[in-house]
Amino acid sequence: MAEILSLREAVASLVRPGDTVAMEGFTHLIPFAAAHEVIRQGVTDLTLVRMTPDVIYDQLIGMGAARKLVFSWGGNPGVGSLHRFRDAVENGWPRPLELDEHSHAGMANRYVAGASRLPFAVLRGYRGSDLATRSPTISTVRCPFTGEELAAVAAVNPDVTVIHAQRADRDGNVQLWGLVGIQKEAALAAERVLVTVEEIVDALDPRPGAVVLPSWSVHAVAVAPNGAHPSYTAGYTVRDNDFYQAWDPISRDRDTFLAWMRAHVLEAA
Amino acid sequence: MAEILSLREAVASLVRPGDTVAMEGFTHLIPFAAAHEVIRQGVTDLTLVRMTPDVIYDQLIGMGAARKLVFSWGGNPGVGSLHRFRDAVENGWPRPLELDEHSHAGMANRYVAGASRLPFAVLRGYRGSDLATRSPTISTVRCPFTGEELAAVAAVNPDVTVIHAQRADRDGNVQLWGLVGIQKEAALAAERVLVTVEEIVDALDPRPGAVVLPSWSVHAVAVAPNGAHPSYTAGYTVRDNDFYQAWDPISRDRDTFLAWMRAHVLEAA
Amino acid sequence: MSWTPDELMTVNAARALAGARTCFVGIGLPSAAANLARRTVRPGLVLIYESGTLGSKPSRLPLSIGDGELADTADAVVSVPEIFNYWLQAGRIDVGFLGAAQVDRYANINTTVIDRGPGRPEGRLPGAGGAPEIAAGCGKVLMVVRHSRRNLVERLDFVTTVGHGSGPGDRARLGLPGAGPVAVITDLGVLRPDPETAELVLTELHPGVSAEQAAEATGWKLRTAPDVGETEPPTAEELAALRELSDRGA
Amino acid sequence: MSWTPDELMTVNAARALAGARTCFVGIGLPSAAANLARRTVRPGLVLIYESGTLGSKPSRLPLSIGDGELADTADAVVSVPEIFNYWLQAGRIDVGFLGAAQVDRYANINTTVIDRGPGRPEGRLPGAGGAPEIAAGCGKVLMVVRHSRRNLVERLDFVTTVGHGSGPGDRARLGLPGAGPVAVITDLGVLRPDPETAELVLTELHPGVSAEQAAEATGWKLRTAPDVGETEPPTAEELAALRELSDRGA
Repeated sequence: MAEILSLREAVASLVRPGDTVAMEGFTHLIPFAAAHEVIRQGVTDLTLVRMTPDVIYDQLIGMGAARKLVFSWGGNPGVGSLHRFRDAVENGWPRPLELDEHSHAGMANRYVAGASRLPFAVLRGYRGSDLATRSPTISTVRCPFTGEELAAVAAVNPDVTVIHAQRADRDGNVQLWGLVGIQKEAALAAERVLVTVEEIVDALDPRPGAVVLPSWSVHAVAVAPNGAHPSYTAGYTVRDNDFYQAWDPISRDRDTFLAWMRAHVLEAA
Repeated sequence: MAEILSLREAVASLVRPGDTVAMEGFTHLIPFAAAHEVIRQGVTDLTLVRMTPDVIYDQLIGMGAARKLVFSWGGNPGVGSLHRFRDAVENGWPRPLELDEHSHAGMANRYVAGASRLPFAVLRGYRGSDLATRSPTISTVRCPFTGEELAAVAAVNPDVTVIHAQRADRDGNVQLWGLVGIQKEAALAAERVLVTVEEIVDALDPRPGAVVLPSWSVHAVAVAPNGAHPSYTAGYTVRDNDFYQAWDPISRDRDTFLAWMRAHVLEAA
Repeated sequence: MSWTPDELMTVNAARALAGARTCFVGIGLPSAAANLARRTVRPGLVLIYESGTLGSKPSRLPLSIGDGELADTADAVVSVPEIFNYWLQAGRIDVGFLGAAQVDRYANINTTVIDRGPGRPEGRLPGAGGAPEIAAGCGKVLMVVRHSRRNLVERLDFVTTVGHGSGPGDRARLGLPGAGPVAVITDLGVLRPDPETAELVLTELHPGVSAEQAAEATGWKLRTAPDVGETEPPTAEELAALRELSDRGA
Repeated sequence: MSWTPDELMTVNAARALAGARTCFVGIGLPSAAANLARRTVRPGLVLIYESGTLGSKPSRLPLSIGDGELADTADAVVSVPEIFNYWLQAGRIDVGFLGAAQVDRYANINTTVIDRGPGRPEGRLPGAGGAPEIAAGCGKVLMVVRHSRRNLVERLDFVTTVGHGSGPGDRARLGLPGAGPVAVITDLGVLRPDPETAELVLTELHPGVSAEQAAEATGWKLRTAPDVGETEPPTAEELAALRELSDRGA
């Protein structure tokens, strides 16, 4: 059953140094508040998993929290590069970053296998791509009925998955809607699940397009209003596109980045 | 794009002798009206696919429309046996019925593979069960990462899938809700898709738990009010549990069955 | 208050769910027991039906696993592939609760075909449904079966669903993650696998039923555990709850 | 009315969608073109975004593939695994529309790493995203790329996404079901694969642009098709629609 905790308690009890951590949300519902708490608590040596690393992982990587990144598209959507990600990969600053790189279809199916507790998933993918030559988690498998060779990807099973959702009830049942992305699969693939929510409500009245994660599939729920900012929470907040644009100059320079993180993350909350 | 047709036209244009036909609906939304139209049009030599054959296939089998059944549980839910199914299997009446038999998990994954246009799906299933020895569509596959051996099931790709749904709009977009079962996978696995609906509406306002099949993934939509009876359509009709109970004596005897079908199906509509 | 053996069987099956958080419910007797448990020993029990409902709270007994009320009262409704892949196969369910046509001494189940003897066609049963993967993937399995030589047999004509295979260690060899069947609850008492041999032995008898009666109604030479308990008769509350459920049933 | 080469590129890219029913839309230039097509040549075009939307009808250009309006205006929102497995992989999408960092003469794409020469670390690009499977599974592929030696290169440093591989027959050999790239639309004109060799050749030039200019801006020795067309300038309607879209963009 999910415990309802403060964000500080939830991160302290669920996210440990060296963990494999997935913070998911496909543009929508990205758990920024939780990531900032991870940074404040100084959790390090993380293997970060995420289809679209986005600004959230640029921040974690730039602060030195990660030793490895598992991903499929690492940019600032609609804006350009993730400069901290590039600096880590190209120059090893602030520390080298190991990569395991996939396509979106591959990553999505790795989560599906993880949520299903299968060791791998099958897809038509990677054919002719050099990606397969660089990743130990891409292989092939032969159909026992037709003989066709297909791509196989290894399951991903994070130690912790962190997601943001619209709301939970007092028992810890979680409800999210809008672009539901890979949230459910990422949560169900993990050993431990932390969900930040905009609010706790008495009852989760049904909503079109809503996904419900029952309390017994979640470990901690923490209230974090506007906890997806600069991403958004459909029905509560809108995407702060200006922030995404502003992140480009902030993140280009190491010192500007560090000063920003100090002012807005380390000394905040 | 879906064409909106009469049920008679839709069946005539999409369901052909010798086809592999899936009529799905897990207790809910079973397309009885369409099945009755198939019987009236005298389509035969069908390979019928369905997780839970139910009364709908008892009727098709008893009328001699099927040469083969692909399934995972063939009973009258909460009541007892499907007598026409048993008579066909045990005594070859009115014609012999070939079987390809799975578990629910296996059948569900066969549809998933079909909808994904993969030749097979992987699951943890059938271990130690004699089912694997009787079906050519159950095999094994080895994980290329861990070496573990898992069950593999062949994709199912019906020539036609028939489902019932709450409603469609005038463009042929289809909306269904409640127990959505295996409806989406069965539809997307097929070459041709026929959907019967309770009504055509101007706009599909969003509904909690609704699945939408866009018009361009459907071939024909036909209005069939109460078209799931004795099954039901959440929000429109309730399950006729009395009919399911009444089916037991009707279907026990060949002549009683034939008389009932003549009066209620062949000479109806 | 008087009660029938069937009523005590269902009450006793409900009691077996006292410690469970989540239960994957087969239709029929298991569904009656699981719904009774929610009204008696385990109000918070999460009922999961293979039709795709998580946390159903029906007010009456459903006739089928797809009655509308199962969906209307659920915490979440998911697709059939999802219920099997993400929830059952992933090992999230504590207890699988099954009925059965034929059960052998290692709690293996046949729901496929009956051998009627030479020259006669096989008798057809409904088939596997969800049982093979429910028995494989749940933390443990409870079964509820009427006690007769027809149901509890010396040898299965077909193994649809593996309980303990051919004895100790078989589940591990087959790679079945859950503990398998821990109790077969009948209208005469309860059989449980012997911890050493995995063979079902008589561990509990209903009031007024003798071990001989149970052995007589069992298709194999039924052994009796060293200390056979007597099933507590249904309490007035249990009986009232069960009868209210059944009256509201279809 | 005056217009920029970028505007004509986008207008021309939109025109290429005239016959399409469904389009899997990459973010950036492809999204601008696909949304413009819905306002000009193809009002009924079904836009599919990898964030899980089927039939998005945004009123302004989304900055990312996950902007709220894409979901709010969609016919259906599905999960990310579903969009890739049931819709893209299953071959239901007519056109995949991609941008690219590096493209070679066989319309293969690199969006992964840039070789900066000996002793220098590889330059990092965003990665594959949906492109490998979009290019594999859609009926055909359109690309929109700014015409420069940096983008249209002699040799890719890394093959992220296969276009026509190393020439004719390669897609079939690799088991890629779709027809692959049929046009690379640039701000100077359009390159299309030669029917015999599968090599991208110049087939269309913007008004006022010469074949020499296009060749100069191409990293390989660009061949010119026998009959090079001239791109129709944008109509007033096209330009108005594009500018309205862009003004409303983020």
